[in-house]
Amino acid sequence: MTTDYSDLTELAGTAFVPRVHSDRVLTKKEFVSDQEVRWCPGCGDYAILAAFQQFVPELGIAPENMVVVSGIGCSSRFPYYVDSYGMHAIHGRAPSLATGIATSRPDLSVWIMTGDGDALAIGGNHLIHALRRNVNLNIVMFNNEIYGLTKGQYSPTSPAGLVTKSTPFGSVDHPFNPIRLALGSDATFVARTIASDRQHLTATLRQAALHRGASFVEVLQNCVIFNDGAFDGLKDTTDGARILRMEAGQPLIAGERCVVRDPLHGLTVVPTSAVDESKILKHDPKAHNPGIAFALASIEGADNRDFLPIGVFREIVRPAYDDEVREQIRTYVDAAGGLPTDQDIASLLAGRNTWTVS
Amino acid sequence: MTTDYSDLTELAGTAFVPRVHSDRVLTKKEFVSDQEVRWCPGCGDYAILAAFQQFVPELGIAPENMVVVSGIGCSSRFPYYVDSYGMHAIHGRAPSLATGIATSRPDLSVWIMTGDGDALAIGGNHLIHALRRNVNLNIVMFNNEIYGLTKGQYSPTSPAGLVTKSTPFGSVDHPFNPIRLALGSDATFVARTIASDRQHLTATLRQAALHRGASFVEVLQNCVIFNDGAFDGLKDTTDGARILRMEAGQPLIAGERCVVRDPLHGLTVVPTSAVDESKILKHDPKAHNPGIAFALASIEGADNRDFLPIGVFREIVRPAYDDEVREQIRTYVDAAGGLPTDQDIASLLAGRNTWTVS
Amino acid sequence: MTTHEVQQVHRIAVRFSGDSGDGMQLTGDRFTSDTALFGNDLATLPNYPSEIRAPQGTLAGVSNFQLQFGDHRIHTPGDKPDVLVAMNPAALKANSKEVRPGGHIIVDADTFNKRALDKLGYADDPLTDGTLGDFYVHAVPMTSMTLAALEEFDLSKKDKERSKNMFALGLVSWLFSHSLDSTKAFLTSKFAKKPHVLQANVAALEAGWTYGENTEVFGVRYEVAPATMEAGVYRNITGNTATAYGLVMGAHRAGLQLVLGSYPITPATDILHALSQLKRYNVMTMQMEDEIAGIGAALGASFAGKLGVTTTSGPGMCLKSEFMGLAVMTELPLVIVDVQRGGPSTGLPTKTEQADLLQALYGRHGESPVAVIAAQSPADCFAAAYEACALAIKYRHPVILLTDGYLGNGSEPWKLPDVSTIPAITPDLATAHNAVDAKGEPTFHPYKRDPQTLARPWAVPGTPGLAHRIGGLEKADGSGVISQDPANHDRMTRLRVEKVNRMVADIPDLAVTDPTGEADLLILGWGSSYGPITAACQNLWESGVPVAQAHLRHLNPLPKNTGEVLRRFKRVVVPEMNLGQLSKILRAEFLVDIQSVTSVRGLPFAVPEIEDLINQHVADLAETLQEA
Amino acid sequence: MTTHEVQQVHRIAVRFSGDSGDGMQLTGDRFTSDTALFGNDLATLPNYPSEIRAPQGTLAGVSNFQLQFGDHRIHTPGDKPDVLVAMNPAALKANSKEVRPGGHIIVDADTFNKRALDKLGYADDPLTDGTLGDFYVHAVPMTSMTLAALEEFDLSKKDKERSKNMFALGLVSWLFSHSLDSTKAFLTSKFAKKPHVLQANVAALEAGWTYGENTEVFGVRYEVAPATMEAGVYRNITGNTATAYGLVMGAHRAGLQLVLGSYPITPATDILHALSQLKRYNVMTMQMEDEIAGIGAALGASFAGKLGVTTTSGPGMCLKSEFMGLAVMTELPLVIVDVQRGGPSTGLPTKTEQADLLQALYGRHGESPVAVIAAQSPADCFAAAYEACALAIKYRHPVILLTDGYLGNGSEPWKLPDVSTIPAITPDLATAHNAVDAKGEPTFHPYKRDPQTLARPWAVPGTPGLAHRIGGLEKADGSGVISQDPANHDRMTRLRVEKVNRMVADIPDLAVTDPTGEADLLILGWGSSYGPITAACQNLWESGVPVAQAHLRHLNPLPKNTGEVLRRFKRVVVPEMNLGQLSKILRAEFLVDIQSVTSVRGLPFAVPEIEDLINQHVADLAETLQEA
Ligand SMILES: Cc1ncc(C[n+]2csc(CCOP(=O)(O)OP(=O)(O)O)c2C)c(N)n1
Ligand SMILES: Cc1ncc(C[n+]2csc(CCOP(=O)(O)OP(=O)(O)O)c2C)c(N)n1
Ligand code: SF4
Ligand code: SF4
Ligand SMILES: [Mg+2]
Ligand SMILES: [Mg+2]
Repeated sequence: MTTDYSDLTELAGTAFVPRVHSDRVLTKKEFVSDQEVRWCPGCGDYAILAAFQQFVPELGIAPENMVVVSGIGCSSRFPYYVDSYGMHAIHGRAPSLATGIATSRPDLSVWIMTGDGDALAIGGNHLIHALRRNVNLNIVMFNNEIYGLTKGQYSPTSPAGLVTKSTPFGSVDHPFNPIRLALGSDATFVARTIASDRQHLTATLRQAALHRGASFVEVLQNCVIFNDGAFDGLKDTTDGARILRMEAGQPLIAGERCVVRDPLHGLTVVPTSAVDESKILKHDPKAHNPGIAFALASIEGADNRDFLPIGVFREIVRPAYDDEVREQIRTYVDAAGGLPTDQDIASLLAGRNTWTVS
Repeated sequence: MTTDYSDLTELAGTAFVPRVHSDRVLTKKEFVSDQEVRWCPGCGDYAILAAFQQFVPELGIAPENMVVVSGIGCSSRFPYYVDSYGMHAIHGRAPSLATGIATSRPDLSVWIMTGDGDALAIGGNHLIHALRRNVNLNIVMFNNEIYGLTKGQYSPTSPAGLVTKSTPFGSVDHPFNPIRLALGSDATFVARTIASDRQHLTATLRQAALHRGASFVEVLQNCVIFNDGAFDGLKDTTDGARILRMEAGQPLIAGERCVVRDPLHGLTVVPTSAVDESKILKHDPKAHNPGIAFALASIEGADNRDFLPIGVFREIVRPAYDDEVREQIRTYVDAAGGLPTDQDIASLLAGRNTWTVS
Repeated sequence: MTTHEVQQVHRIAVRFSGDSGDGMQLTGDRFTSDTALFGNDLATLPNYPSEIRAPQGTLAGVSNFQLQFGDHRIHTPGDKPDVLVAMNPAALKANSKEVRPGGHIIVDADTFNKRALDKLGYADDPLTDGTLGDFYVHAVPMTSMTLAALEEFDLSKKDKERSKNMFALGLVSWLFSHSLDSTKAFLTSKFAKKPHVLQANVAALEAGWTYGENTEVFGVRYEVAPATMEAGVYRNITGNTATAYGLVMGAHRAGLQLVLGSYPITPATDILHALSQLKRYNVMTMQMEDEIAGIGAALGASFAGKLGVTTTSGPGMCLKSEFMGLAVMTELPLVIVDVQRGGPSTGLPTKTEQADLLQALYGRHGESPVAVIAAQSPADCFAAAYEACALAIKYRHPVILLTDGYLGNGSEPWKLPDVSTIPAITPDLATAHNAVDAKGEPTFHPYKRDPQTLARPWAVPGTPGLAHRIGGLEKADGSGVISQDPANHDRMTRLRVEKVNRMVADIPDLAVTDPTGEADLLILGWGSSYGPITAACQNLWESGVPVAQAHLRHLNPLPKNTGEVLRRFKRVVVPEMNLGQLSKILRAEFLVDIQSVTSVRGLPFAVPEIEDLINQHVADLAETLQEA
Repeated sequence: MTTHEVQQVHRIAVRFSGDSGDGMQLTGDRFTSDTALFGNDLATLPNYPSEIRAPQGTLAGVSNFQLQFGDHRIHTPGDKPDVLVAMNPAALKANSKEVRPGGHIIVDADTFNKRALDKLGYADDPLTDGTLGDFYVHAVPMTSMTLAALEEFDLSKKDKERSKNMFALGLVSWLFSHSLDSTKAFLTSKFAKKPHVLQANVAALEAGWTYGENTEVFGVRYEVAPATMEAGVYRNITGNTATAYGLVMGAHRAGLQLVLGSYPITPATDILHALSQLKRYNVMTMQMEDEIAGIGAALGASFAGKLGVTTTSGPGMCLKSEFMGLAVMTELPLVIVDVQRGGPSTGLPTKTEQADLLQALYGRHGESPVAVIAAQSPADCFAAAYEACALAIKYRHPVILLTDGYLGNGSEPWKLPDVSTIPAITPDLATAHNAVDAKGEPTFHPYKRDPQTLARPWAVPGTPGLAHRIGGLEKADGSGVISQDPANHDRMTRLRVEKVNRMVADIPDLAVTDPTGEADLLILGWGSSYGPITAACQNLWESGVPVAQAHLRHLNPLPKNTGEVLRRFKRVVVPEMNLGQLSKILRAEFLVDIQSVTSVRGLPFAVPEIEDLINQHVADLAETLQEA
């Protein structure tokens, strides 16, 4: 999965974060805290942590210029394990904290580590607003389709019918598709990856980090205790690849199946052998209209994991909220010749109508 | 705008609501309360109230079987004016109340009247969850792209750049497109209409009422005081119709322009004269894949109102949450031979391990 | 087979401890059931870490289950256990200091390898370095004996090892002369579909029993005679289950559907779990997107004529506070259950505390009175929850039920009530006009109050002629139309408070127990401190210590004789698991110089702590009197 | 031209009243400016309906602006206005009962037509039916005179009519001998781009003035001499603007960027509006999606090393409560401004109340102490906001600033402070290691406290070597790692409280004013009741009534001499616009039998109300003493 970003944006996600001196070689170790990792043995969260700590040194920024923010959940314990600044906040509210951090501090690389419950149940509103505003944040959502920390209740991504402690007769909730929700929020970077595919996971996190604005990455993650095997269905079976790896500019083919346009439904899945290669849709995450990305997220088989697209659905350039907020301030501060002096404050306090008593 | 619903769903939105006796003729007056309407003269809310009160008698249900729930905002004063049961609740939370009402009482027609701030700012999370669950509710969102009641701050639908009391130098927030957000939440009925077009408004409300599950209707509504003329741009100008009226089965044409498929962007807008009529996309709100609806909501010109689609974007059948919740209970109650007796309760309390002290 | 002396004892506290994955909660539950079936009185407390499964063999991952059982009324799960079962060195390290000197420590010897000990920073093997000299240490190779017992089974080594908790249970059952029958029956039903696992567990269980029977490791077995308890049918019940059942009872008695809107949160989630099972009982549960939506759905259901209930813990109480204000304003029945945990913020989510009292009373903007009830023991949660429903329905008002992690997760035997004697609750839904309008036409006034209770009529959607609108804006008394009239607001503000105060008519006076009849000292508690306070008082009463005990169940309104009771004593001491919240209320209300004793450790008070406290105050009072 | 007697008076209260669309707020603002520029002391209060623009001519749509001005210190906007300007019959009906008997009522006679009167249920024309016999009624055909004055202008009739408020202003200006200059200057700048509108407004203004000058309608003109005020430069300021500026001042003095996270809500929104203007002052404002996100963004900014602030009113306080708990736990500076309004729930959103005090103190789960400060007058909001910033930064702790609708919207003259004398605030960000780890290596302990203040170090992201993680789980004192240790939790819980208590070192003692030197009665207030209480006391002191006054600015911690002050008096009376919230706190803390006097009408206390109260208590005390 390689993409050329040169044309995409002048500003990388970490554009204003100081780079370490060129002869300092950052290592994974510098991003590992002294806290013992406390997830269940076999939990998918370990792979995400490892991939993250492995790749971030590449960004060339010192750990102290990184902030990892989370809510509450197994996944949300992530900040403790990264030797950066971090905040393990309250349930669902990480995006609001992160908006405050990122908007007031362009010199930090800000990450939100969150779960399907944290991000989509209690935190759904903050998530969609952070995405529409396009705050310069990297949001990594560990989707295990369950509430792990509270010991196994269904989540907003659990499939209908799932038997959990709070749905002993099967859930009747239709789940969110996080990709569709993110697209519906006008997110500028939307991707899906899988914790068990280290390479794809790493590549996706890297792309997210490079994106300026809010990047949303759904990571399918197995909870061995309360929803074990949720993604086992994705493992290839005799009927061919179930995972569609989308790569920009490449035709959308997964094993025996591929994606073509369809007059009725927009897109459809057909046997690769049945169509001319030129008819196979080429993936374009930068398309102006997000309709095709949405159609891909909704493609036949995607919701029951018979045919699941992974990779970057959408990646477009739109001014980041925080850049614009700061720019407005900078304009007026600069115009006035710099930060206010006591004198300036005094004239603010005085306003336009004063009188003197002597 | 006529659509045949016979094939769409066996259950209408009001399926379990008692009908008035066939010789009782319901009138608008029965849905008008004794409270004086307190919106600013010229406010678009009047038109919505009038259209609503005019059309609901058609449903054949008595006012006492209707509940109108709202949050806070100018728009949210709506319940006071309808002589049904009503709750003018707290800001943003109407969907949660309505979920409790609709799920526990299939014999009521439940309406949420809300504003762009109420529904999309503070209430965003409840909205998207009500939509994904597909609770049998009618959600009518008055979109004036401003916070009216609090006297004019920008809202999550205000266009970027809007100068308001809280954005004296212009807003830097990218707004939600409510249709995309609703589609991203997997809503089963998504429509847009305009308060100033009484006929279209009425027809859309009617369709929403007939839909079983959550129906989401965005109504563009002018706030004469704080955002006057927000929709003036839609008025036809010399360059032809700016409003695309979508009707199921009909080609998507607005004046000189029409919608065709486009290999790069999914859909595109071209001069009607430049294409063969057969190439013009026909509207299909029931399409399995919501990609085209999403593309339509995102079509070139839609976000700057140069070419705004109105009508029903999507209307599909999916079991309603409340029906399924009740069904699970009914199944077990029926299997046990009816509601619990004292005896049944006693055996519940006893559980499986008791001992006797004598 | 060796013969063992059987020693009769009055009460015993046992603590099972192991890794989160060792199945200690299940082991404890099973042992509890056996004990209960045998007829002992008992109390239990699970205590687990906030991680789901912290790394194996670490202190952070230790999960405990303690129970105390006896031949008389038992009020707490015990402080210092007489027997500790430690499945690994971490469990030993975490708990050994708390064992009663002279008690038994049973460990799985197989887990005491160098690696495990190093991980915990043990320089020497604690089993042999003499540091456990105060205890009888039994190093039993549980893992290897379990594996040996299951040699024939076609299971992986890992799976076999998972049965070692049953070995431990078998051994402890033998030690206390318990039969294995009920556990076998339990396993049979639990693993009905996995006969392999069933057989392995039973084999391990028996191996543990046999080990006790055949070895000389224990010089003695213990027997605790059945307690003399009131005649009746009993079961063991946790506070959270009892709360769930109390709510079901309340709704059933009122003839209303119970509708729960909730969002999972420790330690309240088990109530949601329990109620989710009860479809057959017409219970509707909605797991909502957050706590706000949880109470919203519940209040919506109440508006629709159901009994709306929401359950949560501290952080959720914060989120629900705005909606509680709406419930106060709309005067609808609503029950809010707060299973308190250690705070502030996320705090100590799996620990207990009683620090949400002031929040329950005052945690909303404006003058927003809510009734507050607190349960005092696990089984008592049933009655408290039922009462919360009854008051909420009768007075059309939100009622907060406070329990806590200790009550919610703890258990005790419960004498089953005779359902037929539980009093009716009459929702008394409005069906007719109750006023005339300006034109003299009959009309409906949603805020026309009952003169006795001040409750407003509850007119449910679907009722012809009574359509009306309510909401969060101040309403005119009577007609219920929006009113900005200053005098009306003042009146309504006072009426809402007065309505809650009128509930005093339905609540009993505060009872004082003073067997010595000569106490100058009153020890007053509320909520879950009932257990340790009662145990301490009973111990001291036996030796004639002059102390009186009273316990508040109703925090708002307070029983009408509260002031009189407080003033009757020379000294009033209020121990609380917070920084003195009840004290503050009582001091403000009655200007009595309450002595506040506080402990905020995430743990219940220990009985000896309370005993010492009482002894000190009694001595001090005696001295003061002498001086005077 | 007629000559008019000019009468000197000491103070005057004027109320402008009209439809929401009549521009009464602007009229009042302008008249206030003139009055202030003239040198009178004054206080103002707008009072408008919660609808944006209720139907014309209805009682619900009436919008008021009242000001009182005088030649001496003015503490309230006045109770019974001496002059009422009523732009229509609804305004007359809503207000006439409150005018001081013998006062002037000026109405727009043109609006008193049958249709308008019918709508309000007037049987007869109140201008002529004798019901206004107690007043001097001036029926001025303002609409027609305005139209006449603008005859030449090329504007629609509707537009011309909109200038009638300027006619009214001109007339009232004449009545009080005010020059029109400043209003003309204001109009010139406001309508710089609309010369038409400017000229029309000026013409209407002058027409009103001329009407007064030329007619005999008023027998007399009034003059209120300038007040003797401390020398200095003054401006008029509302509480909300003063709050905004106080926050700016605090951040500026600390050398930190001010970052506001907020969500609009009446009556707090104006603070957001004011701060949004201040980009040039490096103020960052984020209007977030709700109140939760508002405080979240602010707390995030604080974590990032800025001064995070959030502003709201009651319902928003509910929503922010969970995040406040996180701020308490993470011990970060944060200022929370609550502009209180009538509650509970949506309540009376545009009215005032001081009923969020207990919520501010206790409205969170667990033991969650927060510092609480209350401003006492509109201009005082500046100092109070500044102080909130200073305490928050120094102690690394959330501070709640309580103001209310009366303060926020009301205004008074403010003597501009000498900015250079405002004390520095030193955020003292951590830059270096402060501890050694187990291996003896230097390390950073985020919870290692300053021994004096108990504040923890504030290490900001970007600082090398100090990277650390904080959050809502209980942390070990010092190292800040997650800790479930019971003793640590108890210790941290008490430390958080103690840290807030230590703020007492930075706050002045409670001052008592007792000019008679012989008062047995103390009247104690907090927050915005300062105005009416002070006015009442000053009136009574003039006639030698023995009453002492004290006013609490700091509600948590309380000044260290509070108990001593309370005990010094035979009787302490606390009037509050709630049901006795401060009384409750003081009673609990000091066991003093505070007399609570409460009023929950959405309105400030009236001065005579407080005077009566004092007189009664003084009389009662005298009697009791005599009897004794
Ligand atoms: C306000 C609040 N409500 C509820 C909780 C309880 N809670 C903690 S984590 C969680 C769900 C976690 O699910 P998810 O985000 O999917 O994380 P996972 O554990 O699965 O990684 C819940 C309900 C809480 N801590 N705070
Ligand atoms: C918890 C809470 N926060 C804020 C408010 C203030 N408030 C009331 S309505 C509103 C926005 C209304 O906007 P919208 O929903 O678009 O309604 P409109 O008035 O434009 O119809 C706000 C911010 C409130 N009442 N409650
Ligand atoms: S409960 Fe599930 S998600 Fe949580 S740590 Fe264990 S395996 Fe991972
Ligand atoms: S402020 Fe705007 S939205 Fe509100 S009533 Fe007036 S015109 Fe309508
Ligand atoms: Mg999860
Ligand atoms: Mg709006």
